[in-house]
Amino acid sequence: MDFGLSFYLAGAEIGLAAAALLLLLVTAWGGQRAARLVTIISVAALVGATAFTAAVMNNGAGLAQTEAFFGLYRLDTFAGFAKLLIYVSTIACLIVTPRYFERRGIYRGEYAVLMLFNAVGMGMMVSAVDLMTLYIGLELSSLSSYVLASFARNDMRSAEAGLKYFVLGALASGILLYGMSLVYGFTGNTSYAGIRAALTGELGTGALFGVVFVLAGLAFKVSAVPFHMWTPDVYEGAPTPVTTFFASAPKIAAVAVLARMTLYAFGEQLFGWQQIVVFAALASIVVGALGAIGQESLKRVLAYSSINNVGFLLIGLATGTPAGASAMLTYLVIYAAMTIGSFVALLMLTDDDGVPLSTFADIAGLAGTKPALAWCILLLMFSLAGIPPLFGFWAKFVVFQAAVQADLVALAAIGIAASVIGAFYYIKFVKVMFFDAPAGAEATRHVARSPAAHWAVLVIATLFISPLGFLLTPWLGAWSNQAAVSLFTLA
Amino acid sequence: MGGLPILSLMLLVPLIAGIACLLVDARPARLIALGATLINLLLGIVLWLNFDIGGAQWQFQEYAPLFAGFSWALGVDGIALMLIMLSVFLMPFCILASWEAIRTRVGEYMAAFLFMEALMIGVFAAQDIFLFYIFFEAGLIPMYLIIGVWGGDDRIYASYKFFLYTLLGSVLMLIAMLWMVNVAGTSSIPALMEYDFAPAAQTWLWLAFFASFAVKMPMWPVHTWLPDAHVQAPTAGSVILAGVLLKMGGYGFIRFSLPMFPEASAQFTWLILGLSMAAIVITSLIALVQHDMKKLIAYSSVAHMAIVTAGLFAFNVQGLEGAMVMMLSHGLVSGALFLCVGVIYDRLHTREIARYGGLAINMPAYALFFLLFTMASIGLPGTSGFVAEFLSLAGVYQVSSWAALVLTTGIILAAGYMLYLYARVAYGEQRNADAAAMRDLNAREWVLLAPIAAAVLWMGVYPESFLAPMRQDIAMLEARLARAAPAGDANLVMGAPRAQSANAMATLPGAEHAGEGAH
Amino acid sequence: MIGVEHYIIVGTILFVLGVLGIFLNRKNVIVILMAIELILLAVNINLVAFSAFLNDLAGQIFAMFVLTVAAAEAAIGLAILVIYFRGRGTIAVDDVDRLKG
Amino acid sequence: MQPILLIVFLPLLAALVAGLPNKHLPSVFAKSVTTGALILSCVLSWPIFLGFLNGTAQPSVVPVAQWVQSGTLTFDWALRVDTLTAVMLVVITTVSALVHIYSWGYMAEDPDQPRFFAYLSLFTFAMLMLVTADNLVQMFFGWEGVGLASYLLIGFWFRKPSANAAAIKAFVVNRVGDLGFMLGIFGTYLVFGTTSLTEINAAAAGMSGATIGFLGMRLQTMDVLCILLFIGAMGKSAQLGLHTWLPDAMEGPTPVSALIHAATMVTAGVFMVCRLSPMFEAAPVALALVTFIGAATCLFAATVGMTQWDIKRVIAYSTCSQLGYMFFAAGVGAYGVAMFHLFTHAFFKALLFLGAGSVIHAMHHEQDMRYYGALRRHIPLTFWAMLFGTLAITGVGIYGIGGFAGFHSKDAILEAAFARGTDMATFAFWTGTLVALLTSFYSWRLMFLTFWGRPRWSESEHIQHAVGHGHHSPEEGNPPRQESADMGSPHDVPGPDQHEGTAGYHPHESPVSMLVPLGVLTLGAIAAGFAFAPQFIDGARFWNGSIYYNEALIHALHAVPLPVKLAATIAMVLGLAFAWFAYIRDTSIPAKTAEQMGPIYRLFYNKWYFDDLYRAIFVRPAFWLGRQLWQRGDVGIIDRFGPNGAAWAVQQGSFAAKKLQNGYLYSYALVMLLGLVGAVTWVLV
Amino acid sequence: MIQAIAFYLFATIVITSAVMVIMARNPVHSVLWLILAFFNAAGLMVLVGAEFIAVLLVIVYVGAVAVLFLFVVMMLDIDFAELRSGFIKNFPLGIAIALVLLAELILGIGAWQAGAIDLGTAGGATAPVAGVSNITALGILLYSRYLFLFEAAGLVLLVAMIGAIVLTHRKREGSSGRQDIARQIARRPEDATIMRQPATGEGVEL
Repeated sequence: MDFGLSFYLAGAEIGLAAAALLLLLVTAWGGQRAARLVTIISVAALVGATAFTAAVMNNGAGLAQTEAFFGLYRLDTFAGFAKLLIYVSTIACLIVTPRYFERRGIYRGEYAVLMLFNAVGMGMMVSAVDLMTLYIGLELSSLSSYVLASFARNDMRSAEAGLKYFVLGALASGILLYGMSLVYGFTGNTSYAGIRAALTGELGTGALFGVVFVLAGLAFKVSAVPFHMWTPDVYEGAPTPVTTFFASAPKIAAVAVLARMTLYAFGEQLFGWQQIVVFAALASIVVGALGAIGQESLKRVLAYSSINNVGFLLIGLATGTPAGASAMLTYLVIYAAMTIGSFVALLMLTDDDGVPLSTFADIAGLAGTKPALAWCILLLMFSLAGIPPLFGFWAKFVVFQAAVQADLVALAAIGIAASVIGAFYYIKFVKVMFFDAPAGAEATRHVARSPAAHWAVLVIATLFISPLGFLLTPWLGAWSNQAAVSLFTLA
Repeated sequence: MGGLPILSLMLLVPLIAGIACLLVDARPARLIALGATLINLLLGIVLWLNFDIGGAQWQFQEYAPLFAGFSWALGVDGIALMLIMLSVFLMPFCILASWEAIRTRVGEYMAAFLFMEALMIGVFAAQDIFLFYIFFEAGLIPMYLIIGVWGGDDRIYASYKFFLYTLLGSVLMLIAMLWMVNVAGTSSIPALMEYDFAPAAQTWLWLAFFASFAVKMPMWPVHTWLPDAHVQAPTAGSVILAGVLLKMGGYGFIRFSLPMFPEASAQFTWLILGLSMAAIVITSLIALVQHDMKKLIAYSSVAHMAIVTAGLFAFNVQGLEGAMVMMLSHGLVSGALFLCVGVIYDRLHTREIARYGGLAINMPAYALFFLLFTMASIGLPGTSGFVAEFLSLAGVYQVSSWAALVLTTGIILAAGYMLYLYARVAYGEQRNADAAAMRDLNAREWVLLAPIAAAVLWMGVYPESFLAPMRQDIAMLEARLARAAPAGDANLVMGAPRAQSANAMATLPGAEHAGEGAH
Repeated sequence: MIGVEHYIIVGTILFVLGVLGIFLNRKNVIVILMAIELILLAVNINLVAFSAFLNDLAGQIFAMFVLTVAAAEAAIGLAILVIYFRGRGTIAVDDVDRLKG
Repeated sequence: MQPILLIVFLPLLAALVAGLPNKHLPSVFAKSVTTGALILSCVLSWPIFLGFLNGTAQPSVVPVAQWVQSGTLTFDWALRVDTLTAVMLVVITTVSALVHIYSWGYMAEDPDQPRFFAYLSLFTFAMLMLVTADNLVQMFFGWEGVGLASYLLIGFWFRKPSANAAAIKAFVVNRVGDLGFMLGIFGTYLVFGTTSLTEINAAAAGMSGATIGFLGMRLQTMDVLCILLFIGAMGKSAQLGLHTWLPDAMEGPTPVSALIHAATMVTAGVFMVCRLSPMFEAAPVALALVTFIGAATCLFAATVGMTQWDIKRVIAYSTCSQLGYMFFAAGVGAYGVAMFHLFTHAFFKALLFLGAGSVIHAMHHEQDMRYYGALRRHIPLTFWAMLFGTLAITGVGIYGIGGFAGFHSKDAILEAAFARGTDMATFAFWTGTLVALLTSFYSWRLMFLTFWGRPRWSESEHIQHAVGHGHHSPEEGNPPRQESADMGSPHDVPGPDQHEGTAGYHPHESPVSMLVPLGVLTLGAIAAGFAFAPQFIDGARFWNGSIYYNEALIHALHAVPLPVKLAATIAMVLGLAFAWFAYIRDTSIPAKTAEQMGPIYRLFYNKWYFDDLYRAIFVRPAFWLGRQLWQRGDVGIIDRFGPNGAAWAVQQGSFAAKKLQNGYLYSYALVMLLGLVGAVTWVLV
Repeated sequence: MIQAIAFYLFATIVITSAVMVIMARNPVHSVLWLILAFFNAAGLMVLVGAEFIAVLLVIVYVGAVAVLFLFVVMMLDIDFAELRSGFIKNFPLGIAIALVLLAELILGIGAWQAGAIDLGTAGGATAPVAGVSNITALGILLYSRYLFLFEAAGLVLLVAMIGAIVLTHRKREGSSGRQDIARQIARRPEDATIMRQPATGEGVEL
């Protein structure tokens, strides 16, 4: 075992962990005053990790060895792809954070440190090719997420969100672990390669149960129906920057883990899990859409929207083909942009006192008062609804294309028909902002000026999902394809 | 055209102008919009003039591969050319119609229309099936905004209904397209038009496309979004909705359903004819009892579109050409009728028929135009509507005399509701002082109505201008359909001719000449 | 001889009891946390049993990590519980229902 | 430049030039332009007609422009001139020119004269397009064009609701006929592969044995086509069933009634049947139908005409009735005779209408004959004109010597019907003879009521109005029809008169512009019969193949027994006698008769309840159905269960989703467990 | 034989204790039942030869986690009278589903067929080294093969620590016990006291 290579491959995680430890010290000494500094350095660390990963990926073609630590860890194109996405999302989430907490006087350096640890955990997850690596990474990420969810500890909603997230998350980990124990027992392996090798041919019920439990545990992490119940409550209760984060990076990591688990570790047992994923996909689309309708809280709508989107992601996964995986990754990228963009827009919707405009009634007639913001939200919403020519359409398009190519026409048809229900609440944003007159006293609620960081993130996200995004499709498609292929061609 | 990418240019001009409109004030926005639409009209005329009738099927082709089996493929045949012309012809009128009527958020309004124009041209010019879908669907966004932001009192319901109805119709089509491209291995529309799908698959594909186009047309019974959308939309919105958007459904049938799935089309002819028959009777009767001018015209649109669908599924040249002419004619006529409604709506701000009356007294010029378009709408010979109706129905008759009979009752009912409308608006005593005080057309309104009137008459008297570019394409389509075309119910059986005329009187002197008639 | 299935049955029963403990309890969140510990215990029994019968130490290593994480989880869980109690003055499960719909 | 081009397009040009500036130019401009154009057309038409009369002219077709070419279905704009066209040309242009001239006087006070004259010219253009058509579609163009002009002219006084209603009715009822016509054209194209009249007529005989599927039935091809086309003719020519619009069309100004609803447009149906006579000759069932409908209309309209009070309505029903004659003439194969009656009828019916217009003009727009009387001395020129018209329509003449126009044509029709000898023809003959009696009766009734007896003017509201007296309600239950109430009166209003019944009113003879046309038409009514009878009836060479000429029938026609030849004359005399008894000798007879024959009288008086019937089975149900389909169908079913239903279902789903998301940890855990158990069960099973 | 008796003893007690953990009305009792369950689980582990894990279980769980629980239970000062262990309204459904799950698991895993359970085959890379004690064997693996995860597990604990502190630590507001000598010395009686001479019948406004 060449530890040098292993450390090189895990360089991003190691570097981030080191930065986090260092910043922990800075926080301990600097206290609250150092919070901004810590955030900035954290962002720098993440940028470094991004650059490092990109660099490794760049010469990844010549990289003969991608396995590290005795086959516990792997940095292939897939992992790199996911990590880049995770890091970029985390950066975006981190730079829009300080303002929110500072207005409440509760900003602390630990926030950034926890985000870094979270990033380390997510990096481990997507690189995991062993159940134990997966578990440790997952818990590292989850535990910091629990804390982040309750970070506004004086806000009862935040605390409740943390509590719910924790209890259900722990239950889900329990289910996942139980499944892992069964898989371990019935395959004799914790490494994916070993599991894949053992799970060939007719499968005993014990191993099958293991697979089901593992899927259930991971379904919780991606908030697929029926393991989605925590999502709306936690997303609503958690501080908005944290919600932004939850809806992006950890979800990306969880989807990546799910993909590697199903497509590689359980890859020989496609028919064992395909039906379950198909069900979860359709259920997520429908329940996500139904749940969002009738909500008054903007955050809750977006929470349901993320459930809805997971359904489409899972359609890509359900194909079990490289094309499907590639489509899913493409979707993931676009989803990340859309969801970060829309949550940041939400974050920008605060009045001068820092009180968020949290309901539809609050943003009535926004197009008149804040046209730029309103147009950005409009584009984001139509994109989420998958209406061409916005880039969100492309995401759905590739996913359904993959489904059709994999002969899952019925799935695609039902899925896309159900997406129309989703369009209902996305266009409600547009309706409220553009068609409605500002209602009564709320009309006078002035929307505060947003910091440049918010604008930057919002504009980048909006440009990305605008029709201009189509210009990126050649690269996006190529990368997704490479990543998907690497997923299927593990040594 | 010397390699000038004229189609892309036609897409680009309104797009850029639209973005510009978003950034400027009301007045410059109006001017930019008018300028851009006029430039596009000019480009359209250049396109038409350079179109080689009888030449290659696809002309002005542009091709740039993009990604993942997707390509920027544009090109027109005669059918697309005519519909593009319709779009660019109507757009300046839409801008002009909104010149004074729209006072809030003018820049955004003009931008929405310009985007709309780009998308419409894109729909008709796209040669890649996915590109077509993108343009087809994207039109929902500006139209949703146009209805929702600048619409009437009940605009929310109407805009939602419009958006979700048409979206639901379209999404299944996307799945069908994906499947087709997967099977055929190409996303090029011309190539797919040549591809023979297995008949069993055609059935499902056809139904998926039908779901989309039937809603877009709209066919009974999925038409109910249309009256609401029309009533609530601003005048120009109604014009573009009736003038061009509805044509996308017909264009879809003629471009996709018929050539790509001939067997399935033949199989479902009874469905189309049945729905068309139901539509024409039911919506005409409904139009008869409307109190709202726009709603009445909207229902009449449904009836007219039924003639289009019936004509298309007649599987013969007359039916197809009639349907195409009907689309062009209805685009002009219903657009003009909505403009006519807009003219008086701008003055009195009501669409209630009962509020008007006797307009022929104080607005004779208006009454004349209104009369002309009314007559065109009911298919008076000499106007475009007649050529359209006549050819379509002549085509349908060859397939089914029942269908022709029922569809032809449309000419009676249309006369009933349109003349009833006209009589209530333009004739009779002046019932309200404010209506009686309305001034006749101003210069801007003359500019709006006169060119359309000229076009309507031109199309009625010399439709060859419009038929000629399409002739070859229709002929090719008919040739492709020939293998599946359903047999007509006429089934003429020749018998031995009778020896004598009916009134021949052989027993009388001079009978030897009787049988010859007067020859 | 006690076969592996005996251990697995014990583990399974413990697991189900743990799950039951989570959703049967409506008065006290702490008991829920304890139920989670039961689930993890069940997993550990499984892992150790499999490890022994597979003659493979990976299971035991895994069990160690599970123990570690369980401890960390307990700490975080209790911390969240504490701040929740500070704010609301109750840890009754029935009262954790501000977020819904 | 072919004269036919000028003949046809001058009126169009005139209509545009006169109509488009509307009131921006003085009305005399419009009047001069249109009248001038029509006179020119008329002058150009006669030589063509005379050319055919001499046998010097040959049929020709002048192509104008391409119209439609769609696959094998092609039809172009072209002007066809043959004998049949030439006959129609002179009828149309002559009557139209005269009506234009007449309207100078009649419409002198109307503010909308440019519009009126433009419409008239437009009508003339459309009618000329109809008769010069070389193919069925152009004929349909003219067909619909005259319909449009008719619509516009009936609704000329558009402020009146009744005028609007009548205009719409005329258009819509005609459209019912057009439905048949269009289907007929489609079928003809389907069968013959062309719409060219020449080709169709040439090929018709060969198709006589063919059968065709139609509406699921298998029928004789030519019968189907001809019946469909004949339905079109029925609409335009106001034949029984589709006649209801014609009496109402009298809402239009009287010159319009004369031109459109008597002399020209309504005869288009007859023209069409004659034009397509080779086709009809291949369709025996259709011909029988034509004969029957013609005879039935003939009788029906006459019965109604006997009971009406409105002078224009009487003439309108009379028109209807005369058209019936023409149709059954055509139906028995005597197309030349039908055309002859069309020709003579144009003169005397136009004369009657214009005369009636003159009377109405004189009586200050009173149209109810009950308020006329004794006008003989007041408006003598009109009286004489009307008298000659009546003599013509009733067919006064002496066998072997000659008579007024109607004598020649009507007798020929009856003789043809008798000579044809089939059951249907015989029925037509007897009906026709009876109707000759009725015609005589109602025509003389009109004359006697109007020109003889004592003045009954004082009861007329119009006249009361004119002389400035207070209003008296017109007779209950029969309100007189009103022409434009806002038209100014040309009459001086003298002081109260001593004569009872006149209410001090002095009818004035019409101006010269109105009397000249009357004079010209009087000449026609007197002379058109004997002048042209030989050519029209016996002129196989004259017709020169433009219609199916049944020489055998013509021979038989001349050979009918003497009683048959005298039948019409006898009937006429009887009718005159009855009228004289009832309206001169004992004026109480009509009321008594009406009382005694109550139900029949009411049936006739109420026009056989056709209007009520149609209102009950078509108009009201259409509106009712429309409302039902809208409120119950579109709104109540489609929207309710469609979009709104879907929205409701989604809403319910959303409620359910919200309810599920109840905020309780244990519920969430339970759902997760359910999912888990579900998945486990799924893989286990 | 002894092994079997021991197994059944431990198993019974573990399960009984687990039942009591979730059924006990008093959370303190629950914690105590939990401790009992852990002890007996440790016993089970000893039976299969995983002594180190067994010891770890006792040390970590009983020594740290259970005590932490007890600590929190006591600290939160909960009104135990009120905290009855009530059950949710769809209790029967929950029980039924849990039983179904249990039955399925036991059936499915095939554990009812004693001895017939079909375990996988271990890869061998992590097989215990012959003749080395359990703890040594684990140690060898942990510090070589699983070094990365071992370190990462440390991070997990660190995160837990940070989290617990971030969430629960609060600065005492106001007089948080810090002594300001200078201020204390500078304080004078006249700053601290006010003389008032209220009229009879009127109170003092403080």
